[in-house]
Amino acid sequence: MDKFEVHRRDIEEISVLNIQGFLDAHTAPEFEEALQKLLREKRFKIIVNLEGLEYISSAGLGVFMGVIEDIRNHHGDLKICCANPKVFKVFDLLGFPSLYEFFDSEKEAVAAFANQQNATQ
Amino acid sequence: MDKFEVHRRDIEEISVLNIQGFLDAHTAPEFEEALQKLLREKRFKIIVNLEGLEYISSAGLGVFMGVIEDIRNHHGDLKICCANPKVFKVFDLLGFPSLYEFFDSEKEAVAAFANQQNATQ
Amino acid sequence: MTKKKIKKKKYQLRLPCDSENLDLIREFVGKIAASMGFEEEEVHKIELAVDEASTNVIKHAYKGVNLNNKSLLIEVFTYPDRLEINVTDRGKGFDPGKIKDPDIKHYLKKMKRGGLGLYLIKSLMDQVTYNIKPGVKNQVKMIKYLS
Amino acid sequence: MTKKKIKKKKYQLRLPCDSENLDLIREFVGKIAASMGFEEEEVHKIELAVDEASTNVIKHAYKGVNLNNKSLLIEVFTYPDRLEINVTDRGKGFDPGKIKDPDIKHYLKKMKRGGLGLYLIKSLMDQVTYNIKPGVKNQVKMIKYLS
Ligand SMILES: Nc1ncnc2c1ncn2[C@@H]1O[C@H](COP(=O)(O)OP(=O)(O)O)[C@@H](O)[C@H]1O
Ligand SMILES: Nc1ncnc2c1ncn2[C@@H]1O[C@H](COP(=O)(O)OP(=O)(O)O)[C@@H](O)[C@H]1O
Repeated sequence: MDKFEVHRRDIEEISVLNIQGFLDAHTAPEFEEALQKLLREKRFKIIVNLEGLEYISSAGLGVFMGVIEDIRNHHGDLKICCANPKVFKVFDLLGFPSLYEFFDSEKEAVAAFANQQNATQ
Repeated sequence: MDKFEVHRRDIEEISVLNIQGFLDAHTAPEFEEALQKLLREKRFKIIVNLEGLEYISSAGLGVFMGVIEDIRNHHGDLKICCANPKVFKVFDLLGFPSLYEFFDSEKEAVAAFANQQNATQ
Repeated sequence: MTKKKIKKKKYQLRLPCDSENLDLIREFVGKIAASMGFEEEEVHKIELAVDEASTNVIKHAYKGVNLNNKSLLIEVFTYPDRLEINVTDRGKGFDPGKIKDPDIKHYLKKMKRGGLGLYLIKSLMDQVTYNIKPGVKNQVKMIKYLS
Repeated sequence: MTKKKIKKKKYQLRLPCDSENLDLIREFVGKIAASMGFEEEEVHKIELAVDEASTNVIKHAYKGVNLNNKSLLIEVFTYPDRLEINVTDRGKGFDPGKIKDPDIKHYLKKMKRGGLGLYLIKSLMDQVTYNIKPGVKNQVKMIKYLS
């Protein structure tokens, strides 16, 4: 019954997943599948844009946890942007900001990937 | 828990009640009270503007029925305008259009009062 | 050949008998109906029918009845082809056969309100049956088919 | 002096054990909480806590359990000063004392997901108690006070 949507956009090496609506145990598999597809395509620079996300439960957080190791093992990263305060609060309660980079805007998240690139070159 | 609002505007002799939200057995007393206040003030030319009305149940229809005789006995009328199709359907199912005048716009309802005025002068 | 199990789901909502809960009842039934694939217009009819049946329980069922737990029970059963809704009270009951369809012109003359609820329910739903056992279990059963 | 009756109201929702119903559960609890006067932020916490408890029932309670009626019961009691919510299943139960709070860094290393639900419930609500009788009645009771 939940309304949930994932939209993907590629910006050169980076893939942005816009997730919208309600991310709970019912809709988490759809988000998981979108991430797994990126991994299968060997795209390891991922931004998850939460601008349209109204709700997240631990089932949604579990999806982030499930892929991050694989992504970092491939020298990629998953960065998160545009969380509204309600949604950010849930990430925060569980200590996510110590493991993931959060940004207020997508632009900043893209820039962070560029800076990392420069630093390693 | 329902959201329901009544706003009154007077246009010379005519009083317009804008009703908004959900009109059911819980909120009907608020609408009833707004109408009774007009009757106490001897204002018998009434337009009920349903533009913002999202829902009506028979408890709401009962309010219209409860005041119409009194209004007409005082040579007034209650006219209804701007019902959305869903709301109009409920009035229609119960045969209201044979007893009340319905208009698509408030302007037309105001004009109908003016025409009646002219006809009786 | 395996016997195919009929996909029936049951939802149940029990609430205090208070008009402030009509909103909750409509949302509950409306969401289930929408998730079954009913169109918006049909969902509205179903919500309205259940509102009317619930309003009757709130207004009439326990009038003058001395009971501690005046509650209202809504049961929803979903099937592949239809939705069944029971609205149940344990109040004084009534004789649905004695309730006549409203005559709107007549109503106007008498300045009487109401009598519209049961008529609306009949108009909005595909099938309506009553099962009345005063003080024990009074039930309105409504069915709507997916078209 | 007359003895003042405590204003307690009871709401009950019984549903099939399916994640598609989480939405319905959140709305149900959220509407009741909002009508009691909880602020939007508190309503969100209550909805999330009930979602987590319900998700656990859906994911774990009936795993490997052979039962015809795998249902999920949500009971809400409102008092002038607080909201009490019970989430109940009749599944296999668990030992809440054995479930440790999650260590997020540890989780990352093990690529393990989950274990977050019970911790979130504890963080979001004012009081949480478990009452476990495997196969009979497993209940998480959560309380939130109006501030
Ligand atoms: N659940 C119920 N318990 C007792 N009486 C009922 C119930 N439902 C309906 N009735 C009776 O049926 C009558 C007609 O109901 P209805 O058509 O909804 O109109 P109204 O409620 O406006 O009178 C009511 O006036 C009441 O006497
Ligand atoms: N209603 C329940 N029935 C059976 N087991 C449960 C129930 N609720 C929680 N559990 C157990 O508690 C564990 C921790 O739950 P939780 O913190 O929500 O994390 P997760 O569900 O992600 O494992 C679950 O893995 C499960 O073994």
